[in-house]
Amino acid sequence: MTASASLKLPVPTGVSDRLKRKLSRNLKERVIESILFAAAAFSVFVTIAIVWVLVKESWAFFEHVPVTDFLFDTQWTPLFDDAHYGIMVLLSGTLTSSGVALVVAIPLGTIIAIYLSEFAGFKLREIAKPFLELLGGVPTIVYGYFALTFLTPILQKIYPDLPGFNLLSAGLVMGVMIIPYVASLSEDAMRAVPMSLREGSYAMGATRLQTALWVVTPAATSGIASAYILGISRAVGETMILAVAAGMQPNLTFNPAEPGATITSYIVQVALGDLPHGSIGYQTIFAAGLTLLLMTLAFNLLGYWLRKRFREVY
Amino acid sequence: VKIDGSSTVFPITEAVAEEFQKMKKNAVKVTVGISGTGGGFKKFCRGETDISDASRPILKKEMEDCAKAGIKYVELPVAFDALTVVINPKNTWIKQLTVAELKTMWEPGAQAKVTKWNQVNPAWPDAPLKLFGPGADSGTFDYFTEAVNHKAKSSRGDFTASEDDNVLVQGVSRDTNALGYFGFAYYDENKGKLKAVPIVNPKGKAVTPSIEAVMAGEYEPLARPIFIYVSAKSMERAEIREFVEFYLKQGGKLAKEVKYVPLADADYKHALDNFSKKKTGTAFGGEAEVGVKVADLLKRNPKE
Amino acid sequence: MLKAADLGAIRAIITRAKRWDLFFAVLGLLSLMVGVLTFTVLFLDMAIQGVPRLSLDFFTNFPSRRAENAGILSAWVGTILVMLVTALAAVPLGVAAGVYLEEYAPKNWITDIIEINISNLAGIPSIVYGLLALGLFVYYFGFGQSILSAGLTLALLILPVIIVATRESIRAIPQSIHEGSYACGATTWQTVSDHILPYSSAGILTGVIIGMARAIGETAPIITIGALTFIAFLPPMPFAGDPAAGMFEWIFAPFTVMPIQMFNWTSRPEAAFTVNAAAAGFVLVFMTLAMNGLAIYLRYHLRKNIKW
Amino acid sequence: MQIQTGLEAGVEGTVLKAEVRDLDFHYGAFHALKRVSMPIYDRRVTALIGPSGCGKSTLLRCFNRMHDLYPGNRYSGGGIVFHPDNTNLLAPEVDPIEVRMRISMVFQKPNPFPKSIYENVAYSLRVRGMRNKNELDDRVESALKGAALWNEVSDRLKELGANLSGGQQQRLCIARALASDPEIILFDEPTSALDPIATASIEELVTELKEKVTILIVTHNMQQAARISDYTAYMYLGEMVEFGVTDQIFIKPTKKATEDYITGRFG
Amino acid sequence: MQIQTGLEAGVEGTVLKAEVRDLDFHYGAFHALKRVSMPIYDRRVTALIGPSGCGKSTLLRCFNRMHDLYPGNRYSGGGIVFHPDNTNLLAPEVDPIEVRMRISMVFQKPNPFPKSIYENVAYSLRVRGMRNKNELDDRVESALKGAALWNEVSDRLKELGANLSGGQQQRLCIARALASDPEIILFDEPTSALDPIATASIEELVTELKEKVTILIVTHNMQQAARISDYTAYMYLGEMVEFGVTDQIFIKPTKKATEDYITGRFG
Ligand SMILES: Nc1ncnc2c1ncn2[C@@H]1O[C@H](COP(=O)(O)OP(=O)(O)OP(=O)(O)O)[C@@H](O)[C@H]1O
Ligand SMILES: Nc1ncnc2c1ncn2[C@@H]1O[C@H](COP(=O)(O)OP(=O)(O)OP(=O)(O)O)[C@@H](O)[C@H]1O
Ligand SMILES: [Mg+2]
Ligand SMILES: [Mg+2]
Repeated sequence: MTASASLKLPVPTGVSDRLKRKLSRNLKERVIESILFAAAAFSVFVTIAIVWVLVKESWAFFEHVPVTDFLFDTQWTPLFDDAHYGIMVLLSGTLTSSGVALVVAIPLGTIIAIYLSEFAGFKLREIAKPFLELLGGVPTIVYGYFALTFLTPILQKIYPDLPGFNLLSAGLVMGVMIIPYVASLSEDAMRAVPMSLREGSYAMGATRLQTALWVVTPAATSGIASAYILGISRAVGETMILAVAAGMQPNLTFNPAEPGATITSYIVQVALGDLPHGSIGYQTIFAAGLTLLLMTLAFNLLGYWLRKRFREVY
Repeated sequence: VKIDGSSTVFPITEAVAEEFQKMKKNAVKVTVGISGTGGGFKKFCRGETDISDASRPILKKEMEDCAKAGIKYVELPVAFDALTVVINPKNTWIKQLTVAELKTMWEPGAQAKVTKWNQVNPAWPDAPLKLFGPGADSGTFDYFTEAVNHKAKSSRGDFTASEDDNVLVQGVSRDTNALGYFGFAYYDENKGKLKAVPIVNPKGKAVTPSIEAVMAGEYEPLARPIFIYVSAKSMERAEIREFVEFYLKQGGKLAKEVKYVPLADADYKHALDNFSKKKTGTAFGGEAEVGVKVADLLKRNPKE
Repeated sequence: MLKAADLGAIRAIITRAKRWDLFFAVLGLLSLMVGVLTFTVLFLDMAIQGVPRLSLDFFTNFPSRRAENAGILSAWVGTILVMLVTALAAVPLGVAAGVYLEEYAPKNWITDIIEINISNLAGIPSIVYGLLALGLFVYYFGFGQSILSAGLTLALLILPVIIVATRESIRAIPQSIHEGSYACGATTWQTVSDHILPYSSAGILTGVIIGMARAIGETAPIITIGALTFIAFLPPMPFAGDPAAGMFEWIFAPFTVMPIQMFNWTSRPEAAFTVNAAAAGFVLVFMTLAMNGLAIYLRYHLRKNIKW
Repeated sequence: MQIQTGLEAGVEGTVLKAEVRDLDFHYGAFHALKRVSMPIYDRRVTALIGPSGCGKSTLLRCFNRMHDLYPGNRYSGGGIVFHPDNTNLLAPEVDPIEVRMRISMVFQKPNPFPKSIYENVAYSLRVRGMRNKNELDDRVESALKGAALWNEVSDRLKELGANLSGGQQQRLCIARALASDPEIILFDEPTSALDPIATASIEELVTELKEKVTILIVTHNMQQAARISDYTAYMYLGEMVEFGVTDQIFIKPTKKATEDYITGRFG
Repeated sequence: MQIQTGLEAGVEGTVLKAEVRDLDFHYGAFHALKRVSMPIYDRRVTALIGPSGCGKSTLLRCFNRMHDLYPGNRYSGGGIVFHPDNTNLLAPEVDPIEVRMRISMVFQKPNPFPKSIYENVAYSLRVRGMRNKNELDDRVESALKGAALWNEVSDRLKELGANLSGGQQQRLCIARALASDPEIILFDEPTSALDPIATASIEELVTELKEKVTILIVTHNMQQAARISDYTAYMYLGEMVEFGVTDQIFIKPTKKATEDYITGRFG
């Protein structure tokens, strides 16, 4: 047989038995794949269930309260005789406390991440990271009392006009609680930046800080952005610290030195309270929950978009 | 025995449950939850619990739910909660308060207007007025607003609210210009940090809250009865009957132990009587009332 | 070629740049200290208050109206059982989802939705899970206020953490190992079960523990589904008691957990209960600490045998 | 492509094991193999050479359907005819797993599984469902012997494969590939991560193996190709430039491009 | 090592830029360089060849103190004397940053920063504290011209460096290295990740660059070494086997080991 002759032949179309697909094996693989797919798709089911529960209950609420009132009223007194349903009030509390928390968590978290990934030695990093993660594992109610009975008095010494309940001290403690999320994830993202980029920078005569700020951080942007988004979601969703230390006083303010109520603290408050279920007052928690969900959804979509936009290019 | 409901009633029910289990040598299992009065009634009217703790009478909406599910119940007062108005110990200018003065401070119209002590009474200093109170979702709030502003849930909104009365204690004890109200037990435990304000009762006498004063019916109008509701269906079970009877017999003593004000002995007897006669329904008709005497309540003919 | 003057200028620039380096190193250490110190203060504060209260009785007593008699027996047993359910539900589900996304998922819009959705779930506030669980588990499925409902609620909460941890540790397995396995003629499932899962187990376990450490301290969602606060008996042991309990009867039993017990105690008027709360908090943080310690231990020792 | 005319003379007595026929391959939109054709002779060593990025690995990985693992890869024309089955390996009805069981592969960087030495070799038997302990033991031993590793590891079979030296690891991977009695073994630059001494031992092994099995090897190192292969194919930019008996390709290539590459004028 | 005697003859008119003297280097306990000595001549291309793992990269990376970045690495004897300063680059009191500012490096895989093309090149200037926009513009332009990239990118300076093709990226990295007027540029297998056409352009560039700057290049590809270098050093197992004028090394090496390697008998 000569090569040149055989090569002119077309490719055969028959398939020998030994090479044919095996039905039993294929079936087993398919079944396993379907099971695994179901597990992955379950998360979608959870989301749908959450939306369903929230929308169903909020629906009844919005039949009584026009959406415009909900969005634009400047008072939140749903349980009072003279009821107002301005979610802005709770939103302002949520945004202010989250703002304070992020002012703490983002710079500190980022600095810690840079420090651990670019400056610290291996030992320190391996000790510090789990230690930081502990901060994320402390029950939040413990933080709440810490803010109220430890931090607030200290702040009052510096700033005597500060009320005993305020968004500031709750926000600060919340910030410390969120540090590990920001720091740990950002650090992971930075360490994922290939050494070759760092070597490139050092080879130009850059210092550690220059390398960290000008090369590593930009290269890890998308990972750092995810860390921030998660931090923001955590801040917006935090409940017990605010319920304990922020005063639960619906207050349309962006001044952290005032007491305020947030969406989450309002929800636990009412969930534990003496209101009859099914009343409008009770349904407010679902409307508030829906607002919260939409907010975190927006943040996460933003995060997704950022990740796509700034996908690591190394 | 499944019990759920108000956190205000919880300490008494817990104490009773503890003693009852001890007496029964753990043969009967009792659980007590704190879903709040509303949460408690929700479960109660779905038939999930045997007894509901309530810091306020059952409301219309809840009565309908119960009726729909065919749940009948016996309403039993078990103790008093004396709402205590407290101020900071460094506050020297207040010796007593009238309901009218409280109203000036707390009425909805005061919001953002009455912000200084001297706006309530010119004799008082020109110092900021800082108010503390329970959250608008609580029975305590409902009762206080009803008693002071004569309309439940009608209150100014710019005060510091907390579900957790210890948080309020913290707040008032740290601020000379603060005034707040909450259950008597919290005051009693924190006497060193707070000062209770004597309230001028409808008869014109300033009364300092105390167990004796409440029992004597003098601390008005801020003493409120608290209740348990027992499902009629559950009453068919012997252990429930035994538990409730135990509650009404020992409840007074235990209530005192956890710093609540017991009812008069006669009232417990009367309640026990109502219970054994299965007098179902509420004496209130779905609305809160202020200043009714427990003895009167027990005499009323409950409606369903 | 550099002249001496140039060299001097460069040296000046280097000195300046190095000063910033030093400044940042100090700043980094200080920032780290903020976190570490907060934790230390918090922990010491709780320890000073709570540790004197710790005694064997504290662990073996049920809650009581008398602070000095009150203990956390039902709470810690409840916590452990709830965590057990959480782990049993979340681990298989999370690992399966992670494996699917890494090893099977085609690149299409369904996968995209699932991915966005998972990162989204990680950001949903825990209280919203509580609302979901109340509607879904407690009422719709009729599990009631049971260990099962609580365990499943927390399982949902930590599911994204486990999925992400699974995916990360699978990604840490070099592609060459995948290819090596396929080149031997292994099917996808054989590759997953013989290689992917064993080699990523350390990472998955770490993720599970970190997730559990978070779940163990959660208060808000458990409150909304209605955990009990006074419960002076333990869930039925399988096959024990009279009449004998079923194997799984305990999962439908009422329960309380540590954070709820703490929450209840902190809101009691008597100061002695605050001490109890601190003691319970100490135990809880200690449990978290122990879990994190375990995670670190596993990270080091399970990975010892895995080299590529 | 033109098959070198001198070829037939050199291949008397050889049998075709496989033929690449007009093969096209796409990575997404990138056309990586362009109508590639070449024969693979039974129990001979065929070397694929060419500058980096010319498609050597791509072609090699078509043989065991490795490209199926990644989305977007397309066998877009032609095929690989496998003998004696006379079946196109790339046909969709063909089970890639069956293909991989009959065509083993050894990678550029040794990639032992993080399992024991024994389990590494036994793995390709286990996926075939072999469970019998004695049979496994026998097959593992003979595979390790075939890979010239038995003497070095017979007393430490329980140790991790990763604890071996680089050259030993690569021989372990060869043993793994041998264990299941494959008909073809593919090597993708098997020595480029190894030191010269380990390289020499692998080369020797390849030369021995061709007694029993057909070998297709990608290499960057022309000296290596010259030393160990019977046939050599020169590829450039996804095309097969020249195929022929190794000695002829290195001494008297027909194409100018091949000559330039081989003499180092470029590449 | 012995400096080849024929050397002096070939280097009339050349000036020493640096000398490696009895250099020892350890990765932890592993002795990677063993008393290595060699001269580096000013404005000449010196190639380092040798089989994989022989220590070429290790030696190269000593020149800009890259090893300082990782713990456990030790310059354990001897040094590199830099002229005309006549200082030992490896002395602890010498600031590695200063060394790196004067000795640039181009890596095996192009590693542009995740920044614009302009910023990539400007980086080494910014690190030197240059802030003046006009001056930066000028220097970036001339560096890009020096790297033969200006024509291709002058209208897309704001684009990401990663959007360029592999060969362009590598030239970008060369431009980056050039921008700060280094005295020596180190190349570590700069073309091994590139296709032949890109490789040719880089080689051409290196040949042009030596007019202005001293070049030290590691390569696996002996043809490449032969094509572009003036001097060649052959290393084996951490030792310097032979150093000499490239033509001589390739035509008439003094050592049998070198000859074996170059003729492909091994490696
Ligand atoms: N996964 C992929 N996706 C897209 N293009 C690819 C992929 N893998 C390889 N290529 C491209 O296909 C071409 C051939 O690659 P291949 O890896 O086959 O080259 P090679 O000859 O093996 O080179 P080397 O000697 O560097 O290994 C190259 O241009 C490469 O960039
Ligand atoms: N970071 C390191 N730690 C320990 N050993 C190392 C390290 N880097 C390299 N080595 C070892 O040092 C020796 C020399 O490595 P080097 O990278 O210098 O070789 P090379 O000649 O550049 O090889 P190649 O041509 O493969 O790049 C090798 O044996 C290598 O295994
Ligand atoms: Mg290749
Ligand atoms: Mg190298």
